[in-house]
Amino acid sequence: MSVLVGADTKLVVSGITGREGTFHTLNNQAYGTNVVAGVTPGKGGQNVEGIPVFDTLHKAVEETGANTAMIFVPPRFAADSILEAEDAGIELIIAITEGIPAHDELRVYNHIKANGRSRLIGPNCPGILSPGKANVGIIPASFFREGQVGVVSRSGTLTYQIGNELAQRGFGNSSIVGIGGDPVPGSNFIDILELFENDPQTELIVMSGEIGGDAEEQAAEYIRDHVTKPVIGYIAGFTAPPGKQMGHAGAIVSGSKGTAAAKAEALEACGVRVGRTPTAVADIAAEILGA
Amino acid sequence: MSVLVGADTKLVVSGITGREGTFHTLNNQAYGTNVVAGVTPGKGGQNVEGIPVFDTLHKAVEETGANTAMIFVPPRFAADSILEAEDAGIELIIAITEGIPAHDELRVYNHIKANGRSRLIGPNCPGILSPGKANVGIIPASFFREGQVGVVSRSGTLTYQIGNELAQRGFGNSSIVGIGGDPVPGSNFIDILELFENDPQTELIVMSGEIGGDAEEQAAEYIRDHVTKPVIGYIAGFTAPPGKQMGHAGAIVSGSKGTAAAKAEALEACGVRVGRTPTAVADIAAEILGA
Amino acid sequence: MDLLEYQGKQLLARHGVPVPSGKPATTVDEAVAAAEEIGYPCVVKAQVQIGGRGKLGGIKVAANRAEVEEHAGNILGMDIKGLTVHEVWIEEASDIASEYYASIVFDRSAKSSLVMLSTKGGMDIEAVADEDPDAIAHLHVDPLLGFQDFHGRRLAFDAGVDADVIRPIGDMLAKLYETYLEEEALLIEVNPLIITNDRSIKALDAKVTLDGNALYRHPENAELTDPSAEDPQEKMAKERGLTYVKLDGNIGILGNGAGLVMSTLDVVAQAGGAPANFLDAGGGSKAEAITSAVEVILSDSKVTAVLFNIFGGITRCDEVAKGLIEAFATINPTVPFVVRLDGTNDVAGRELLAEAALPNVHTVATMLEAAEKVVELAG
Amino acid sequence: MDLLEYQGKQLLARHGVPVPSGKPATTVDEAVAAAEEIGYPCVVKAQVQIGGRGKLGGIKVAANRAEVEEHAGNILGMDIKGLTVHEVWIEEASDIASEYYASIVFDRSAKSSLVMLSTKGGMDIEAVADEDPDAIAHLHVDPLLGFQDFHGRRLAFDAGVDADVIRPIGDMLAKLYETYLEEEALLIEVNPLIITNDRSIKALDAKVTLDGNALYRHPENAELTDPSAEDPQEKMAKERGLTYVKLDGNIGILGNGAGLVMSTLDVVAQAGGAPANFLDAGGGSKAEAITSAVEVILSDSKVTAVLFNIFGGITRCDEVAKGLIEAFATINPTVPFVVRLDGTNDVAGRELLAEAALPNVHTVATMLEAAEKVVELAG
Repeated sequence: MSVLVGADTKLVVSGITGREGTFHTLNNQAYGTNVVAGVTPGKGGQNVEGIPVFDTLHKAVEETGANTAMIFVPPRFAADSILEAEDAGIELIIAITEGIPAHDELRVYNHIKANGRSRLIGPNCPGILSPGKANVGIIPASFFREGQVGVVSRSGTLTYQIGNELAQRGFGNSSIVGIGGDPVPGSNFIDILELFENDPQTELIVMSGEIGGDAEEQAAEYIRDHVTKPVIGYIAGFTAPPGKQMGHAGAIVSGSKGTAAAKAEALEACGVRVGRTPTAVADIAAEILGA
Repeated sequence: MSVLVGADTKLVVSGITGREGTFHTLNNQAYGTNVVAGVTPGKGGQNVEGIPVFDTLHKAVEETGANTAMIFVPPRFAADSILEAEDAGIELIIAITEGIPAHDELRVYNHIKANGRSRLIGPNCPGILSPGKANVGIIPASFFREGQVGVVSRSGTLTYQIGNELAQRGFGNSSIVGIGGDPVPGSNFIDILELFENDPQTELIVMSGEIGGDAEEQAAEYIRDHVTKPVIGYIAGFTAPPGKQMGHAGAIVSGSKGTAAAKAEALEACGVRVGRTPTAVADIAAEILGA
Repeated sequence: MDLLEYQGKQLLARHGVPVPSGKPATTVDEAVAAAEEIGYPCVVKAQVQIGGRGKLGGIKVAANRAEVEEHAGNILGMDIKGLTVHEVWIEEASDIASEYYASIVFDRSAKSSLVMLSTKGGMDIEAVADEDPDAIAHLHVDPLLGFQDFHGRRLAFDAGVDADVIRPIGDMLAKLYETYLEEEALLIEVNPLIITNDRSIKALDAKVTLDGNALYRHPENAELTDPSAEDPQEKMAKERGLTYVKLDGNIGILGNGAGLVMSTLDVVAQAGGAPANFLDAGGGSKAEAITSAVEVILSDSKVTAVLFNIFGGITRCDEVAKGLIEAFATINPTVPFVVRLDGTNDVAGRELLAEAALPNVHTVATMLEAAEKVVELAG
Repeated sequence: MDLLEYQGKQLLARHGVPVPSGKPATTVDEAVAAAEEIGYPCVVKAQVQIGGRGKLGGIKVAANRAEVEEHAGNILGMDIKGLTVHEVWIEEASDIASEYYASIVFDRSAKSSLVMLSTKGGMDIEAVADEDPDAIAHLHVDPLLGFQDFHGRRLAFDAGVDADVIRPIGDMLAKLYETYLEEEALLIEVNPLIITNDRSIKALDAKVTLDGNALYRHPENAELTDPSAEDPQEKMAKERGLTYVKLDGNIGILGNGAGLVMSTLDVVAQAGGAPANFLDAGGGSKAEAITSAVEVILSDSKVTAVLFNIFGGITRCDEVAKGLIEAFATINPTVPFVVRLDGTNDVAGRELLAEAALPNVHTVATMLEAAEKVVELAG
């Protein structure tokens, strides 16, 4: 097993004909992901290396039965593409696009939640990799192999770093889920922790957070109350100065709220061991799993 | 038993200090309805014959535990009052106000439905009477007594007419529910039929419709599939000329759709007996209940 | 409230929907002046709220001043399916490469708004719907989310519009939706929506229905009138805030509540009578409103008897009685009245009538009895 | 993007929020000209994005031309908590009967917008929140429904505003929300919101943060600048589209992805080093972006060593290597570089670097090793 993406994934890519869209779609396909369709308005009837392209997501779903959408369009079109995927009945929408306006995200989040039909991962996320099964997004899959550690992270490249540290110790992953660093992520730590808790393949969960917001604090309480599997935490941004925005819209600290130290404390208070470096995370994993 | 309003009703009246608001609130209270509060912005702290008035619905709920709201404000303020009641956590909102703009109704309906916290009856409805227990609205209660016939109707005065015809034959009512004649009623026939089906006091249901829309046609199929109790139908507007609007926003016929004849046929096709006059409805009731 | 073609197009234009330029005219001189300003060829279009005016000679192209004079002269005053043309719209002539159809409908049944698009415009869309339903692309828009770009794209691709107008059509649908929402319309129908030879798009005709309940928020729309559409009695009733619909019979009907009035019409018809009107005095009517309503009913000379059928809830029967007594004092009706009063303050109302002992006013106990009595008296 | 006080107030004014009239000035002469136009008394206000400027002499009332000259002369160029005042705002003086507080915050945690109102305005609202939390009325607005009249009423009654301004305050909150939504703000804070002696209300100060990601939809807002707020390196990086934050140390840091860069800062700090900056080259950086980023990092003269920490996903390691090679060709850096490349095309990237054999560039295998090496080299 794995979570969210796997053998049952039938992927449609919104923005398939863009340079990056094509590159990563073909990467995902080469990895073994079942890519059934792409969407680019006005390019319906064409194909990308044999993957049929449609004008609308509805048509793509109708013709191919796609159940998962990857959004790879520029920020100004991304909210519309996500809503289109939701309207077309897609169950899992993975939005890679970075830089979507915050009010667009707010509207999209609340609409999707009100309807309760789709799950959104991202935006501004690296996607989801279930090693050995499917890769949807931009995670460099060759660094990871199948195993028992589930990883959920707000940051893309940091996820690779942690996954890589684990790999060097010989641990593989059930799934690696990047939830994205934006102000209003479609799914939060808790949503993914719940999935890993219920996934038989996952024996250990690594949760990688960063400064800003209170998603880690909320997750800490959830872990204490609902997660029986061991969880290792990591928080980036101990050296971030208050009030400064560090790249991610998420990575901003105001006052004592949302600092790395406060988050690490909150996690530890709920029984989660926190590694201070990616390497330390792997050390703790080795201790728990006995490598 | 009865449906929607009864001994557990704790009523707050929005617009209690208006002329009609006061008149009908006191009527309802005199009938035995537990009127716990009124709301008129700026008149908080006053009272209407001992009923405390609050500035906001939230305050009224906080202080009195009101669970039912009656909306008696002018049309331009009514949508806002309904939304306020919903936001304040009121379970049952009964909107008497006539003349609310259709787009306001659309927005209100969809918002309430998306949240799933409150039930809205009306707008443009006479309210709900559960004889012997509680009266919320403008139904002249003295004409009705407790009994086994549940009545649901799109029209106010026509409801009284039918209830009165039944009363003259000696039948009382479990509840009389006016769902209103507006384009977007908060609750439809089906919602109320379901309640009557599950109400032990109700042995017979009278459903009074009118031309326009397809609520009666939808209800007919619902009755066929889900209602085991006998239902008598009535449709007003056999003599209405096509294309003319007859008062209610609901009462407009276009082409053959939504005509009284088409509705009566649809009901009969689903096993519902339809009386051609209010008197005929009472005749059929007498036949079924054996008066 | 239904708008005339040109009123609807001017409304659309305010929201950025491209429409041909034009001017309204109520006289031949105004028509000529408008045409001189617009240039030739131009089109003279009868402004009446009814379909098929083109086939009946209500739309004519004019190549010059003389033709405008001729066509405007013919069309103004023309009878089109029972409506008299009081106004024409003088419009620049448009060249047409394709005719599409677009509409937005307030869908009561779905509790949302239905947007439709078809490349089979310029004809009766109901015929298209019957014969080739797939030719009409349609979707519902969630009122809380509003019209999104993907809605426009999806409609355009599904309808199969020409590739070069996919985006402009989507933009136009977005503007139509904006108009629909901001002006609180219940219907916006553009048929035809044309593509010109230079590939621009325009709303060539428009049917717009506004929500009368929302007009207080749109004072400029509230002032729009259609001189051709209103019957004198209906106009009089509207001015008095009464809901009145004229019918063909001779029995005047007054009731409270649309449902009860409709039911009254039905019962009168079943008793063999022919109602002269639908008149809903409304909830909570005061005496003056009743007096005023009697005047409206009696202004129809065909009326030979009047039925009052009141079941008071918010309406109080004593007010109704007072209104009727006042009507006798001021307008002295000569036709018989049948009055049935039940509901709030009915005893007081019946007592007032009994005291007043109005000539030829018959009080009855039930609706059925009332219907039978009035049919008998109407003759 | 944070706006200066006067930029924020002008934005609010565009949406009908009443604000005192005023003019910005960057020189004493401009300030005097503005004051002459506005009249006396007027207020000279330092335009810097930091609280507490009043206590530090950044806000002065001027009764006449000479006082404007004096105050503007003192305030322009003044240092307020490390920020140099480049601009003042000359504003008509307002009389103040009451000072309230109003704000709208984009609440990430609640996934909706938080609206707050308090009668304890004019002071540090965080202190009010700590000492007397009930003094701040607040509620969340459902983004799909939007701000309703009842929200305004509820806030006004809950906050206990004076009875005569219940409705005006509600209207103002509605306008603030409109501004917040239409301008795509993340924060609008009005403190104080004043009631004048003649009972009108005004936004006397405003703190507005706009969403940088949405500026493409608001070109007029994108042009607003704050000359006082930007560090030269940060400005240079911004112009080049890089996310750069200046820090106090001597180790230049370049990475891809905010999380990885923050983690790199942490690991360098744990290894005993002091980072000079945060620089996220972003996803999918091409060689030119890397070259450009090296320039930005090295423009800070404190930098004695640079660490590249790349784990390529959408970023390709060969592009990073090419960018670094190009940087050596054009700007010839004199400080040592430590480079760690993993991820997409990492083998190709490492090969390119090996071939180039750049002077004093050290390739290492892991992040931890990289941190230790750069700390050692930075001295």
